[in-house]
Amino acid sequence: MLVNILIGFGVAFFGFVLQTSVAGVNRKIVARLQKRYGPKWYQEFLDIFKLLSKRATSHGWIFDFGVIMALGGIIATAMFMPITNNIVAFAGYDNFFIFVYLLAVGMLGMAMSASGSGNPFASIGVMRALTTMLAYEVPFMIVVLTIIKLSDSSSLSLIGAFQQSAGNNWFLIALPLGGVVGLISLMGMLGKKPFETYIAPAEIASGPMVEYGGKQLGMLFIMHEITVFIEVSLFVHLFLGGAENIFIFLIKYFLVYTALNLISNVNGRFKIDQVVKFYYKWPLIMAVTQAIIAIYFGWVI
Amino acid sequence: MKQMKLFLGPQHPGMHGNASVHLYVDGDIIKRSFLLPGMLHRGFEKGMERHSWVNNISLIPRVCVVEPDINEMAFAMGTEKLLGIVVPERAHWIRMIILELARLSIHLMAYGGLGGPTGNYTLMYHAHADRNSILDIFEQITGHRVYHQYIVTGGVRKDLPKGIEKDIHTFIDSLESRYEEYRDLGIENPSIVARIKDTIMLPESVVWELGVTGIGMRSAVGKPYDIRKVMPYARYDQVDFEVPTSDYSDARARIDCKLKEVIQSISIIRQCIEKMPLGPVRVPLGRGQSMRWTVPKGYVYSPVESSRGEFGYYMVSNGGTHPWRIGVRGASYPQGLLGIEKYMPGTRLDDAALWVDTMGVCSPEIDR
Amino acid sequence: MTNSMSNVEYLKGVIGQTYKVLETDVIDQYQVSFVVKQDDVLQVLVTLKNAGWIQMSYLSAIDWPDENKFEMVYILMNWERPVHVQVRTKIDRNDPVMPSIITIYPGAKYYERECHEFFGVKFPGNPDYEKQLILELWDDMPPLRKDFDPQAYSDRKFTKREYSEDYKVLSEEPSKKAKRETRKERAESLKGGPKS
Amino acid sequence: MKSTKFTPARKLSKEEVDRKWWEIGDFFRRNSLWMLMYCTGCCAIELPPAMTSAYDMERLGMGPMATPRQADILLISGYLSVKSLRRVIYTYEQMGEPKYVVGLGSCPINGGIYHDSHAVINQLDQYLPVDTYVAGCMPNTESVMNGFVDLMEQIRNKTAKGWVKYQENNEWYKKNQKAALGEVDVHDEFHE
Repeated sequence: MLVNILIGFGVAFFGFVLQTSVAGVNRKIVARLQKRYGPKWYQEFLDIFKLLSKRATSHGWIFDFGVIMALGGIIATAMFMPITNNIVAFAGYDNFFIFVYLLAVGMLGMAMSASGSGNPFASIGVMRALTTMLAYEVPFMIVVLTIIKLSDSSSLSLIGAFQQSAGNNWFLIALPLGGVVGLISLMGMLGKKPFETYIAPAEIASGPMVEYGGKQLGMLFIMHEITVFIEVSLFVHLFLGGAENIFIFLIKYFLVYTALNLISNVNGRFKIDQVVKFYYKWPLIMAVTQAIIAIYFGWVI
Repeated sequence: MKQMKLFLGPQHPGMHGNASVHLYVDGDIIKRSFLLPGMLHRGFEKGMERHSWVNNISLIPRVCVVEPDINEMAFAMGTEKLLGIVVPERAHWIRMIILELARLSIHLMAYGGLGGPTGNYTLMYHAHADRNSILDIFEQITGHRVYHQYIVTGGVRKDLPKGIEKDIHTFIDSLESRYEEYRDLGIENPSIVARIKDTIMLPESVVWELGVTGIGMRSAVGKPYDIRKVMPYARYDQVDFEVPTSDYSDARARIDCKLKEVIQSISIIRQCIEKMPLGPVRVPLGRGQSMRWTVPKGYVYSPVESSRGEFGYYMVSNGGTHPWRIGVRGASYPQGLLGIEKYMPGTRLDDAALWVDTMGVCSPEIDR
Repeated sequence: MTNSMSNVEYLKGVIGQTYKVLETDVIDQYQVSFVVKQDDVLQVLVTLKNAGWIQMSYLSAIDWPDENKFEMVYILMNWERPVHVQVRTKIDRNDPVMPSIITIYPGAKYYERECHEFFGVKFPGNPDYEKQLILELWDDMPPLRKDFDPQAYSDRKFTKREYSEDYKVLSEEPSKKAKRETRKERAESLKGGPKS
Repeated sequence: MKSTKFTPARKLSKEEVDRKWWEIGDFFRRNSLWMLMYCTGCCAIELPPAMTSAYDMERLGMGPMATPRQADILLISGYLSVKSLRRVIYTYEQMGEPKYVVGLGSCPINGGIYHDSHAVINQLDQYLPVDTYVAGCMPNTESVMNGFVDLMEQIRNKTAKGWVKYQENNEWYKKNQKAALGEVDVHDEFHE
């Protein structure tokens, strides 16, 4: 059991290092898109450690406690994340629904903390974040339930292994409509443009993060990196057939994140009502169509 | 319902320049709003009275930070009217090149500024990269990147450097070749169109009520009301150009007009380089020390077409070495103050920064 | 725009026939200035607006302390007949009151507010002309009046940087000094304009 | 005692440990300077070229930040009117320590071209502790970038102690602020 917990922390730490490096490399790639040279690839690490080295301002105990709760919740979520078929900290407990519920703990912690700061921009940002969550969860859930139905399992590593055993017939290809919905929902989860509405520096001054500085912001950054790791890994396991070994995982992870980042950087930002309308229109229709086609007609490529 | 008070600025990434918009919001809808100007006030009109006419040449470009050349042009034209100077032919053409390059620069900056409120930072980076090439050309011509002090009373400070035509041609060719790319990245981009289409309207009645000029007016009224056309200065009557108009003034139409003006400016620069005669570029303003240079009595209003509309200097001389009074008509004064008070309420909080941006509110010329 | 001189004639006809114009000045083909009496200003503006001068470009005041007057300036623009019109009038400097024109040109609201702030002219009819706009917690006379000295105000309020003696002017010989003095006097004498 | 590999390390005093940590922190801080997007004056127009592809300050790890809590550098870009100064002081006091102030242009140094204006303060370091000045009206982008590199060098040499000065001489700064501004706090009701 203790070994499992240690492996779990190892996974969370691996996720943090991986995502922070990938994000740093991505900053360089995006800089090239914008005709710039870009920062060092380890700039994200410098930023985070710099924030941790600064003095912090507190706005009451809810503010501080919420940050710790968010970080703790996210680390706890990451501990369950399988990396390859074999590297799983708690084998048999890597159920999809565990991630859904545990992710909410982190999000709630952040929402609580941001509201505790008392800044109106933070409350608006939290409200927008929760609304966005409500918007992308519905189509995403429908597609994931279809996958669970098809693969007769809700364990991530088993879903991954199922796709590998089916001759690498990934669900991104097998369920093309669902794959697109998954990608769009992933963009919403990661807060990429055009669904970046709850950060929106030009409208609400970076939304929930408006009052954070110093150590709290550093912790939020760590939390953000691990959250991104969880969400992108979810996508890799659900739609891209998991990974037999760690290199395949790294390649898939990097490609998914970079592709989304590049799409994000040539787009503008929707308004919050446009985000909700968008998700409840095409992705929802596509998800439902996909579910009907796949489950009732059994048409899977 | 309880209204919540929010501040858009002065320290806010959505606000260009140091001004503050106070918003009272109910949910997401703005119920009451007003601009709090004055953070950039530095007593310009008083300062100009305290400097002699010649010294003012170095002071005036600083009125409007982003577009200093129109200030120089308005001031030079005003003093020339008072003094009755005839400017040499070549100086007129050089002035037009400078003004149109400045217009390109500010339009690129404003178009890149669209990237801020809508979140497309790639657009901003590309536009600023091109603007920087214009600044380099300015540095070659005038020796300064931003405040040029190049258009002076009686002409321009010195002739164009040799071979600058080639640089200008290279730049405008490359800009023109990427025009479609800019459109695709900005106003043809579906995620941005969703933000700017059919919102932030500026109907014709509002235009006449507020006194909005420039692109805001032309895109609402649909007529080429451009000072360069209706009361041409320099040699604008000798070049061919169109004034882009529209009669449906949403945010997108305004930005569209702005982009079309870029093409017109490029064509004007080409014609200027082609038609520019040789000759002197400046008439000397009398002998002796420049501090003793006096300007005859008179009242004159000298308007020029800036990128945001009619920009004018009201100049009063009592015949001395110092101006008696200089008033600055900021082009964005009407929409910046009364427009925000009257017509921003009703839009959504998301659009507040976009409203300020697409209406072209420029705080330094409001505060002075 | 070929008939631009006729625009000026048209404008002269519109104003000159009905009102007593104290002084008309045609600056060029695109600009005319009229000096009218204070009581006529609102009527003149209404007439001009009906004649097509629907845009108010600028409103401000000029301080003439020697005559003890403020001169109000209204600049109007008609885009169909492109002529800028200056309408000027002189009002008393000790008790400067000028009726507001926001019923004619609503865009004048903030110009009037600014004018009150910088000159102290009162605009009855404008609901909040007395509020501060640009200055904040101002504690002196309105700053654009001629008898306000910003240098003195700045010296009084803001600390100046003191430089060490190394940066002193080296040419302190008496002959150069005297020359400088005379030059300065001459410049000062010209500053106020020719004495009438 | 002869020092060997196995000699236990000398126990560091608390100050020395603090200093070590501080040096490590300084390494991170100077390589990741976030500046506040507060354009107080006209020198802000040279910041976009510095930020974007021409000079790309992200190479140095610098970037614009949305709120004062997140930022490390307060850029005073150009002249400061009294109205701005009130907001700048308010902003500065919100920033998390360590924090640095960079004054761009001649106006924060001695008033520059607005030395006789009734609305512009003349000397910024009377009211806020300034770490680096960049002279010029307006300073070229090169000099702006150079100013930032200077600030990094100062952080390395532990001379960028403006925020410590502000804490220690707080009364002196407050007195100066009060003398120039009358009332330092910002009230929204000023204009309503």
